[in-house]
Amino acid sequence: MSVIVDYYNYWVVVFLMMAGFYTVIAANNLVKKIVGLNIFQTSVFILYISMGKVSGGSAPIVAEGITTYSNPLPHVLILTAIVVGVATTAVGLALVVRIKRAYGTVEENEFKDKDDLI
Amino acid sequence: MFEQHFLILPIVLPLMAAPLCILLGQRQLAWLLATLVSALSCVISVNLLYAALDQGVLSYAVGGWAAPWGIEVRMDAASAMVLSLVTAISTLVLIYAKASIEKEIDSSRHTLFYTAHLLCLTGLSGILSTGDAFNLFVFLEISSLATYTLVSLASDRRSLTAAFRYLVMGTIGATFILIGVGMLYMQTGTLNMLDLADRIAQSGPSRTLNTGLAFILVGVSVKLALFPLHMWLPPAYTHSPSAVSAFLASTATKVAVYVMVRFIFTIYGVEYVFHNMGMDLILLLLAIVAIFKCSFMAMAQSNVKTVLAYSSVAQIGYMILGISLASAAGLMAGLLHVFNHALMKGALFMAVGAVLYRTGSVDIKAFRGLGKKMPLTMAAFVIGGMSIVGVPLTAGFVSKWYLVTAALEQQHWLIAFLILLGSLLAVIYIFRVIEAAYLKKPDESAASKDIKEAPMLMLIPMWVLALGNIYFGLDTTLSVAAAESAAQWLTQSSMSVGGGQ
Amino acid sequence: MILETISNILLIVGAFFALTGAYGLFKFPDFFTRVHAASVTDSIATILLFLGLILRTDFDLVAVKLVFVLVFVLLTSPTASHALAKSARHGGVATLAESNNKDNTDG
Amino acid sequence: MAELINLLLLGMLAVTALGVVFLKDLFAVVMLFGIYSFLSALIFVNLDAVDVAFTEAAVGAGISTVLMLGTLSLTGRQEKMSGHKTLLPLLVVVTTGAALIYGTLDMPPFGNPENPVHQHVALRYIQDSPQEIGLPNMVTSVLASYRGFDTLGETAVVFAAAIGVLSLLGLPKQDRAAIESGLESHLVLKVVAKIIIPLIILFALYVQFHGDYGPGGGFQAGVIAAAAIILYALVFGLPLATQVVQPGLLKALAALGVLLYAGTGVASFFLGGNFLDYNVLAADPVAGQHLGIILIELGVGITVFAAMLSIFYAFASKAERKNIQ
Repeated sequence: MSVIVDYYNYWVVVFLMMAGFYTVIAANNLVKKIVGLNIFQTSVFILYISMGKVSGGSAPIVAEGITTYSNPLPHVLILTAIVVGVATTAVGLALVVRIKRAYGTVEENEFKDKDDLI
Repeated sequence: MFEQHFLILPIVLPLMAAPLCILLGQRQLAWLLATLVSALSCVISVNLLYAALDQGVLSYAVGGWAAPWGIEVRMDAASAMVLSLVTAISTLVLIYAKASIEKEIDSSRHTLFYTAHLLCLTGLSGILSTGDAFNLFVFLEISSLATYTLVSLASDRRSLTAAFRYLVMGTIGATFILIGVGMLYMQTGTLNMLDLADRIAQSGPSRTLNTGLAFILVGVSVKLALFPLHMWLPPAYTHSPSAVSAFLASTATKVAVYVMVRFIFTIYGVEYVFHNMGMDLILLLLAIVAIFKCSFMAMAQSNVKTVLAYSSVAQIGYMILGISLASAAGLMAGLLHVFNHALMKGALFMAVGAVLYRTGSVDIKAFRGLGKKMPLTMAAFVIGGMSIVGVPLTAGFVSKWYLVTAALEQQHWLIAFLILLGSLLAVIYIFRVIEAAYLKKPDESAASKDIKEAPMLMLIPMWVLALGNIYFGLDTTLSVAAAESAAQWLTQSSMSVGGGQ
Repeated sequence: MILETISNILLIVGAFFALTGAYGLFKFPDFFTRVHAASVTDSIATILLFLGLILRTDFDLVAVKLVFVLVFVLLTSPTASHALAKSARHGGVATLAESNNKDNTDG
Repeated sequence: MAELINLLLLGMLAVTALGVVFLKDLFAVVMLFGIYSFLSALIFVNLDAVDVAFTEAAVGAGISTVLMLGTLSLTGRQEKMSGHKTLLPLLVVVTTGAALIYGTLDMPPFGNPENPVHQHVALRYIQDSPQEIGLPNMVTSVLASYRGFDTLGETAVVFAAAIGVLSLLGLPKQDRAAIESGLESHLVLKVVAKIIIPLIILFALYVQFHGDYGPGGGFQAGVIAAAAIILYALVFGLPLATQVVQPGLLKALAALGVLLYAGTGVASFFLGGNFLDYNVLAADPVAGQHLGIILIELGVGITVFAAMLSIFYAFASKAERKNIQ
């Protein structure tokens, strides 16, 4: 029982990550691949934030009467990672727009019929 | 007064030059600035290399905060060696790029090309210098984003799909590394590499650390295109502009190899990775499969850039093979091959780029008769090709020699034999191109008659690298000393940490 | 004490309206009635919930911030509903009455 | 109670993620992703990460979703076929998931204050940073000072993304003839937009300069300010927006922000400190830290604002051109 209380958070996060990961590698549409990538990354963010939580703690902003704070370091790391994520998303979507213009399609299986693999 | 800041300058200089390029807005000025900054970084890096060989390790606390609370920039022989290599190649590629991109990239995007190149250089220098596991991820992403841009700059539409595939796989790899670093942090509470090594040695193996290692290794393997995660590399190298292919082939994957070395030897330690988890066998098998599968793939291609791209994946196999031997000699051979392979692939891709510049094609048919029309370019190609094969008196021979010696040192006769057999395959795919250039008759159409030698700005960097192949094949003092000291430093620190258990 | 009771009542009623809004969003038959249900959540439920929350503060900076948020939501949410409905109309989505008429004439 | 809310939110996340996997309507998929982002922002609040929640809501649910919708308008909203190769991906995913579950089994338990994560490096941030840096928001202290080098890298990433998108899509040309566009008939929208756009910009400034004391900072402020202009462009049309905030200016601003950040670091060289050492920027170390953090947060804010807005411009200009054709 205590195993479940201790780890349920991580297990759900693993499920979410894998849902995103599956979407990236199995989706046929390039936009959906990017959405999957985002879901994958967001789930990893939840993993990091989960490890920074202290039961009974509060947000790491100094306030009177509070002695237990959650760990600020994972928050900082994830702030950076979120920015990296949106940067990748923007470039990826720009590529999708260009691919649509150059090939007329964004469906992966339709490329294989033409001259390129993706 | 800047000596104590030398460690950070190879990162900060290109980082500040990149936005300056945008502000200058004029492509000639941007080129000049980028080349100068890159050359300056190179001078500083070589300086650092000598300092690192002298003093062992250099450290710099960014923001004045001591590690592990702040981010530390650390330089030892291994990082200084690869950093000197990367900055040197970057400078040569920038000189080469000026002429090369004229024909391959729309002129309105030249400033963006130089900016992206500088950002990529920033990222690579950052990866090589940092002593912090998360900071490494950030710089990895800077270099990756810049790389996706660089690949997609070519006017060929296939560069778009190549860049997209690279982006998806690269981001998955980076996210895997992020998961792995998270697991490390979760178990140790720190991100500084040395501190991590101490705490992993204290706590001993655990499932979380094992999983973390697995994820980091898979993530890095995507970045360094280890078979079977190499699928992004051939299209990316084939369809990107020649200057970009030359730069990426000789730096990006090399830096990824360095990251793998860092995680295996500095953070986890040989004991943990190879003895407890048995990673050496997996890496060894993948490396050998990579050498053979991709050498055969290289033989079947008609696009010379694709030939070279598959050859890169095969050569990466040699580097990983050296690492997987788990000995100082093997690691040293691996690092030496990192250095030498950068020289040969740089020269080869530059030669192919020059052919593209003059003939407009990189198909093997376009090479027919070029031995007479572009003698200097093809001579550089031959030197680079011989180096890949491992002909004596070239740099490639030196690293293959050390690799075979390292394998024999551990009585791995079969591995030594396979390394030699792999070189034989390289003879075949390189010789196909050389045969076309020197032995086949050119087609006598009107267009092919005015093919001339490549312009000076392309020939000079190409020949610097080609001569580098010969120089480091004859005089091995610097490269071998650097690789040896790097390997000793890495295995020693890893052993001493392992011994602390 | 009294404040807390009032706050509780406000919060419960607010939550009730939020729930009905969500329920309506699923149950109502066409686009426009659904927008109507959704805007119940935006307006009355938001007002009640925020008032309930304000009563729970010490009437300090937090209360002021809550008032700001409330004003902002009251400005934007109805506008969003309006824009939705108008675009739907513009794009040719028929109301319930219209589609009924159409069915009758067709039949 | 907090655990219960957490569990509920995680459940909703799981449902949303499944929706993304199985739905074929890409518009719905993108909307579900926005919801996914919002839900994870709620989880972040519940797990005490207010700064992260703020950013996730602004970026994931805001900018990313807008960009995805913009892409959809150009590429079509239906995924034509899927499941052309489900077995291998499923195998890969199950293996990876199994490896992760295996890894979790001896992880430090969730929320336990004895975990190594809370015992080592983080202690100094929590105990000493209010004195060393002088700011109540520890996240800002760590972000801008202890790990300021990471944040410099992050700014460079945003800049790199802007460069990438510009090289792929290009910036819109200023076209005075096309000024009469936008949502002409939506009078209510126009009036309300006029009221709230100044408020949004005011809020962005508040977030920018209050980030030292509460949640917020340069990144969030930059995104919010960009959102204000994006709203303007949506309601009044892209050509008018490019008159107000010119694309060329944005390019320069994005570069200037990076230079401001790195320049602050270099200034420390000349004052005798290490790179990004703010202690030397003023006579008193704490005052120096404060000055340094304000400067670099400003750099981050400027770059993020300019980069996000030029990325939006690039996407929007492609959409507009398509509509005209």
